[in-house]
Amino acid sequence: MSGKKIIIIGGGPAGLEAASHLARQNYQVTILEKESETGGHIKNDMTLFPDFADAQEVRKGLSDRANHPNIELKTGICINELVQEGNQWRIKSDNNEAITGDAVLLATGFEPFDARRKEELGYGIYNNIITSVDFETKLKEGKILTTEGNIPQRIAFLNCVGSRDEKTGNNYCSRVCCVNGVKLAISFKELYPAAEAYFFYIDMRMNGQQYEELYRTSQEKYGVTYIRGRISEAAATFDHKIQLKSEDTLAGLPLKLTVDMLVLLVGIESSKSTRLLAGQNNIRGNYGFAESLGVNRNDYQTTKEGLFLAGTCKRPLSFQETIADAGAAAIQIMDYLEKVK
Amino acid sequence: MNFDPLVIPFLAGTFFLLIVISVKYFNWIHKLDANQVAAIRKNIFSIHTIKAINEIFHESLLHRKIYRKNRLLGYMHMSLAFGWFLMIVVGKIESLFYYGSFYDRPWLGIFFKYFARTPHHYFMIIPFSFIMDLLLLVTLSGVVLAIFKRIRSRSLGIKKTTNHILLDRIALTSLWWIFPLRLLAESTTAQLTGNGSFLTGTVGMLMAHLPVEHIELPLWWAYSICIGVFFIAMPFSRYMHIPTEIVLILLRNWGAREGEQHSGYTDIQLNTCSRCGICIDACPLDFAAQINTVQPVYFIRDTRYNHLTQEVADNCLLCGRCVEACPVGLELTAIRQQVRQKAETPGKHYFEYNKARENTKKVDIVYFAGCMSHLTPSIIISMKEIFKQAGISYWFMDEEKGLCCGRPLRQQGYLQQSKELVLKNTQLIHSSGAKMLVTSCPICYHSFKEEYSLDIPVMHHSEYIDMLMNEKKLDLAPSDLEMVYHDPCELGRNCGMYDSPRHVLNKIGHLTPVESEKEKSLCCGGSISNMAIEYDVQSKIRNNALEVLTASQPDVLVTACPLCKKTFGQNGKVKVMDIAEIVAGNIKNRFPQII
Amino acid sequence: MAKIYDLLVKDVRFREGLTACMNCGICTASCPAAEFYDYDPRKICNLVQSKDEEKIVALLKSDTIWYCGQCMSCKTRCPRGNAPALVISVLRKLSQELGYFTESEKGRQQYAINRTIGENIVNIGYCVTVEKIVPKMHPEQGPVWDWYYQNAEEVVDRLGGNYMKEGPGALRIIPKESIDEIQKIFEVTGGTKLSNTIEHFSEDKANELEIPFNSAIEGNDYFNHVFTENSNQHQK
Amino acid sequence: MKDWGYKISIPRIIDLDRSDTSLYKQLVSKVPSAMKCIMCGACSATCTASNHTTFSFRHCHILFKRGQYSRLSDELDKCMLCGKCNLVCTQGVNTRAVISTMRLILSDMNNRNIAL
Amino acid sequence: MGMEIKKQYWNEYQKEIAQDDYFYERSCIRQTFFPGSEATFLNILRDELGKKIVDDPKIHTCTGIGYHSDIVPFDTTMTICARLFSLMNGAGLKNYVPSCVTSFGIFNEVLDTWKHYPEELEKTRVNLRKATGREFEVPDNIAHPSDIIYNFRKQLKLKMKYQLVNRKTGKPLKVVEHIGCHYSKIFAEKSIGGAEFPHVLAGMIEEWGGEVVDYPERRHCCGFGFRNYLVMANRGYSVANSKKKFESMKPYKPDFILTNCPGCAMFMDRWQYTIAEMEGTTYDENGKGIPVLTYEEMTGMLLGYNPWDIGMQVHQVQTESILDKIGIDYNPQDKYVGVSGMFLGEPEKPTNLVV
Repeated sequence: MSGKKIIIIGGGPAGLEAASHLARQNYQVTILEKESETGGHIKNDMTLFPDFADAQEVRKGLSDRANHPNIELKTGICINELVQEGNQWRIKSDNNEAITGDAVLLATGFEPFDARRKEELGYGIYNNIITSVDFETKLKEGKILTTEGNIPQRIAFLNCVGSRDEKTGNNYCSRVCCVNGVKLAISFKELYPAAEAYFFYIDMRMNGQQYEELYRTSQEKYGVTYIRGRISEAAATFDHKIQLKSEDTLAGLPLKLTVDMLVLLVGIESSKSTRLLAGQNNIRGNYGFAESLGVNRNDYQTTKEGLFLAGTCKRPLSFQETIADAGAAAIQIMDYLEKVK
Repeated sequence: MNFDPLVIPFLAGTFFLLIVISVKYFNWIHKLDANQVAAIRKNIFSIHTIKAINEIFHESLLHRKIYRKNRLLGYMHMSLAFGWFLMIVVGKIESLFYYGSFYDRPWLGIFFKYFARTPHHYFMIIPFSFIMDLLLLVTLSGVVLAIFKRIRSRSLGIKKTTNHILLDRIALTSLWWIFPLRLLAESTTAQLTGNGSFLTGTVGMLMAHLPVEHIELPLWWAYSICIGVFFIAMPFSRYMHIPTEIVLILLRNWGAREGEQHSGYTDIQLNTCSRCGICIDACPLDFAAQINTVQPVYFIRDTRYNHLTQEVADNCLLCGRCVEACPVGLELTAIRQQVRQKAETPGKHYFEYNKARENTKKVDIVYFAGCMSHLTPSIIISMKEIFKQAGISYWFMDEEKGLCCGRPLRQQGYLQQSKELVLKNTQLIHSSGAKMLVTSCPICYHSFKEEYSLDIPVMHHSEYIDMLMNEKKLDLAPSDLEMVYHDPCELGRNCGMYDSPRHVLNKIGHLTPVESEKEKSLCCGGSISNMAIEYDVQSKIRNNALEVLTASQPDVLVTACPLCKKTFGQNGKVKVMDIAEIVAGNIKNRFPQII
Repeated sequence: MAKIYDLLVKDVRFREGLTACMNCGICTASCPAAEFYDYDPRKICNLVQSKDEEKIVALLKSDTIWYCGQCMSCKTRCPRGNAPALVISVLRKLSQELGYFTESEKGRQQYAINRTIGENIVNIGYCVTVEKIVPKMHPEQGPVWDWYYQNAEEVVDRLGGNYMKEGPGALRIIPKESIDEIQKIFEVTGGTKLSNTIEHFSEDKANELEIPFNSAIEGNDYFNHVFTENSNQHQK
Repeated sequence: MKDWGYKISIPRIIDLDRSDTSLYKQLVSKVPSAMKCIMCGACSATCTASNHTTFSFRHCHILFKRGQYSRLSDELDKCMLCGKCNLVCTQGVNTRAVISTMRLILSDMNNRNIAL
Repeated sequence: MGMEIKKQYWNEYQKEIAQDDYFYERSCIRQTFFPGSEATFLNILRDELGKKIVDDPKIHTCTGIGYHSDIVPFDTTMTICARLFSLMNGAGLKNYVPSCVTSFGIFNEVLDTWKHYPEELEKTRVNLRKATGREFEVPDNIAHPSDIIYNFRKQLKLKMKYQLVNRKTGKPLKVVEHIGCHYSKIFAEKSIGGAEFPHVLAGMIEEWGGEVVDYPERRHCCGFGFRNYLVMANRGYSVANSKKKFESMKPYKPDFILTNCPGCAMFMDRWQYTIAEMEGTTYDENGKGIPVLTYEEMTGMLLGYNPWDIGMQVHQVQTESILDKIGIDYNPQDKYVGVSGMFLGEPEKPTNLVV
């Protein structure tokens, strides 16, 4: 029916999912992706929680569905301006290419917290302190080895790095680190059953289907040791291990532990482009995330007619939540395009 | 000629048996504890001894208990035991007639036919050999049944038979062979000498075409050897129960009971177990949870041979179904608790910290809800209501800062600690100045009755409510409730209280009897006595019991134990209430009803 | 009497030191005292924010609040921007004002500190000087210190000091004018009051414990008692 | 010898590099459900003994898990084994068995004079 | 490894440090235990860098130790600080330089309080007026002497006769730095390099040819803990914390420990002696202990000052080993000579610690 044109900024899960819905309703969709490939952060992932689905398979499914005559995909393109003109939207990219459309879907996703901002945890300063992102990459390569090339006999995961932390300005909970950490711990024990895995946490927020069960499996089947307490500092020892200090708040005693590798479960932060584009259109909310009309009123529209939001540009969301969110956003866009003549 | 080397195996066996048995018995009697000795001294020359002999005859020989439970099984045991017993006795009399002297060589009776080869010179031969053949036939029928039981136990009403150790198997085989061999041996002799009757004679004739004169001697040898082997194996095998049961029956009738510590009496009980395996079928762990290595038969065996594992010792609900089923009436629970005993620090006060407070006001009764009741507040509320309605003043002893009654510790073998609690509670109860102690928890109830020596009566609330009703202090409104009642192990089997609850419930609604109730009632699975099993197993036992209890689809399953209520409640498929709740909900002129 | 908690909130350092605590234990993890004493800043914050008067009073009477070494490591790391060490300072202040400090072994020590550091500040304008580090009371200072202590003026002055003399330089005599102003400041701002309070409650405690007490340090049994008493019951 | 007036304090920290947690493996092999504990503390809340003291199943359990045996024996003795904790435990932990087994393991260690 | 990240932190934590015209506040502990260090600092500023720095005889304690051992109320401390400020105002200066790290922390805390709670500032003004009739203005800039030396480390390098290099091996000396908790842990942004990877001492060491040794307990407190040292019964805690640090640094075989805080310098020196005497343990190979220097001593030493004029003889753990390694010639006879030129006799020898 309509030749209405929708511009989707961001070729991650949210962007692709929304695009494939819209395209199938005969809307013209342009996806703008800054990277050379679509897929967003799951490009880097080995598996997805809680069911250990093959991330690359899932990603392929996404991009296959988005491979549609009505969808035009532009990769390696960086947006530096997004403006509304009447009920048209114009986008300027860094190579000054102008693209216009009837509606825009902001699917600019998130950025993992930069662990270097937690100095006391020594990321980037000491060897064998890595983030969950690095860990996932190593998993994809099929082996987790220390800088010295050994199998870590003792590994520790630390929760809430860059989340629930006034000192980094992030008072919010990133929601996915708990379950993702459990997933990583299990994957590690799958690889090296003989090794010991410790998990430092404040609360285990297993707020999704099968999450709690996964948590329990990690304890019962894989023998992951959970210690309730936040690591206060990590330091390299003379023999290239990492010395950790925390309190075991359940025992009410300080605790010292030396490990071969420390994995920082970094939180979710708003992405640079979210901050930029949301800023330009005065929909920049807390912590630089884009702000919808309200989680309960309408979580997809913004104060700007025709500018829509989907996925983690709004707040931390799990993969499956993002997909659902994108679908819902697509419907909202269609409604909108029906109304505007 | 009245000696032949073939009697040597028999004699060897007999002497060996006599020596071993007397040594063992001497030790055991020697090791009896003070109370037991005192009891025996008191009753040995009294009517109790006559009672004992009577019981011995009925149980050891006729196996009346088993017979009552299961006729075929009863007959099997009787035919073997009593049949063989008579063959020995009658055989002796026969030889007495034949040789004219009572003090003649003891084996002559056993091998009578072999030695008494010239029958025709005395007239009693016909009746005697007829009787002997008859007895042999009876005994053989027992053997046949026994073998049949081994192959198809269910046909004799037994679901599972015991897995026996090698020694038992040897003894068993030799025992089985004694009688067929005797038949064959006697038959050959009968064929040669004509001293047989309807059985041996006939079988002899059937063997006519065989070279009987050559096979006679070997058969008698085999017969003698079997007896010898059986006698030698007996004191170390399950068959030790044959003589030992007699001793046990005597001691028991004289008032000896199992104590806290292992004693000679314990050894006697251990040796009285015939490993018949009847307890296996009685045990919920077996039929509900397929755990079949821990039942008394194995527990007693392992204890007797000193290779008891903690697993076996701990894995028991102490529900008492086995005690109720045991044909020789062993005090199985008492022995369990003995072996569970743990090391404790002598003189240490474990619960000094307790802040339990004494009663201050004047009251009729002390109410002790019990720890578990605090997890079923409805019971406590109901009891308060009942007291109110009946106008009873009470002191709620464990309302807060209460202590445990001490039974759980006792069950797990922490006697010293258990006693510490018993003392403290006793002191509190006595100081309260009340006339009676009422508890809502059968576990506490059992404990108060058995481990406490209180100077005031103790009642479980079901019993107490019954009393209030009889005293017309409580008037209940009938309803059309369809109810079934579950006998809690501790209240029913362990304290024998079956009628009060039923009496009360019948006043309120219609009480449908359930299969396996009262003595046979099933354990809810929640038993605090068993720490070896985990929740999944408990659930199996619970669900199995619920199947039986809810067969009639009642409106409500009533019990009289907070633990049973909680355990059954967890399943959620039927409404479970404590008797107190039902009562409180149906007191006349009161509304609204709780149900 | 005002609610203890309200008294706490009066102090800016308390408001600065404790917003909602999430019980992550990072303070305890980095706390030197937690490692050697039965001490857990997290529990203290949690207890205080519970506003349970009874518990807070018990806390003020306990050894617990006196374990902290005021190194402030907890402030650096707290993800909620709290500073347990500041909370401790306020608790200690209150414990002293209410006289609870004499109820605990570690609390009673305040007397000794008041008699040494406290008096030094108002009398000579230094917290410590060479002559105040008496080798007898400071065995760990070692032989070099003994030597230094005996030759204080010679050594200090060689090292560019101005030992107990007029004019600038290390360990000079602090002019009377300054001392007077210090003392005035102490009077005006409650420093003297606090000092007297400590003195007063300590004397009561000394009488209660029947330990001789006098205004001097030399031959003051109560001073020696609080200065050296150690029940060694400070670890669980 | 010089009188210092004090001794160098010993750390009371849980040192997972040194402390021996093997006994916990022993415990779990005997009472597998111990692993299901999520340290929610429902047991301690209902406990008859903790009505009178600070005794806490949860706390004993974590100390044992972390190899802090020296602090433990006296605590464990406070338990009355009444079994309320078993009933309230949402995870189906066989709490009494855990307590009892910990007691047995520890007393066994003491009997064999193995320093804890 | 990680150098670039550290640099990034250091750039984040750079504070403004006045270039000249300082008002110096002496430290009780510094004066008492290391008077030479303060003198050296003044000499360096005046003679080497030609800066103006006032050493006012009227100044006095900031009450820091009393405050942190809770016998001095916060109000009093604030007002005492106010008086010191007014002395600075009196000298017509705006840049306050407290010699003591505890004071540094106190002043930062006080200023921070005044910033967030102006009423407290007002209260203090009133108090000071009432007590002394004085008025005061808060300083424009507060810097610790170490900040200043850090700031001029490049200029100073040009004047230095020696480097932190082992003359025999040509290798840089391994130096452990200890920052002093109150320098950076209370207000990381008021320090150079922040609380986790402070650069103030590291910067000097690297600039002057040494190698900074990082070790697990680097950030741990020296154990002073105020009341935990002041009262004899508590000292077990104090020494135990230093011990923890020594054990942790031992495998790295440091040539010496450099400290920022007067207290830390003394404790890390004396506790090595105590541990040696109590337990017979030292943390170097030859039983002498690891020497501890103040940053002023280190600077003076490299500038070629006579080690016995800057106070390197008042350490219990002997410091000659450093002088020898660097190749600084010194006169042993001069070591125990007083201001009068008279030989004062030698200290006794400890039982275990080798001197």
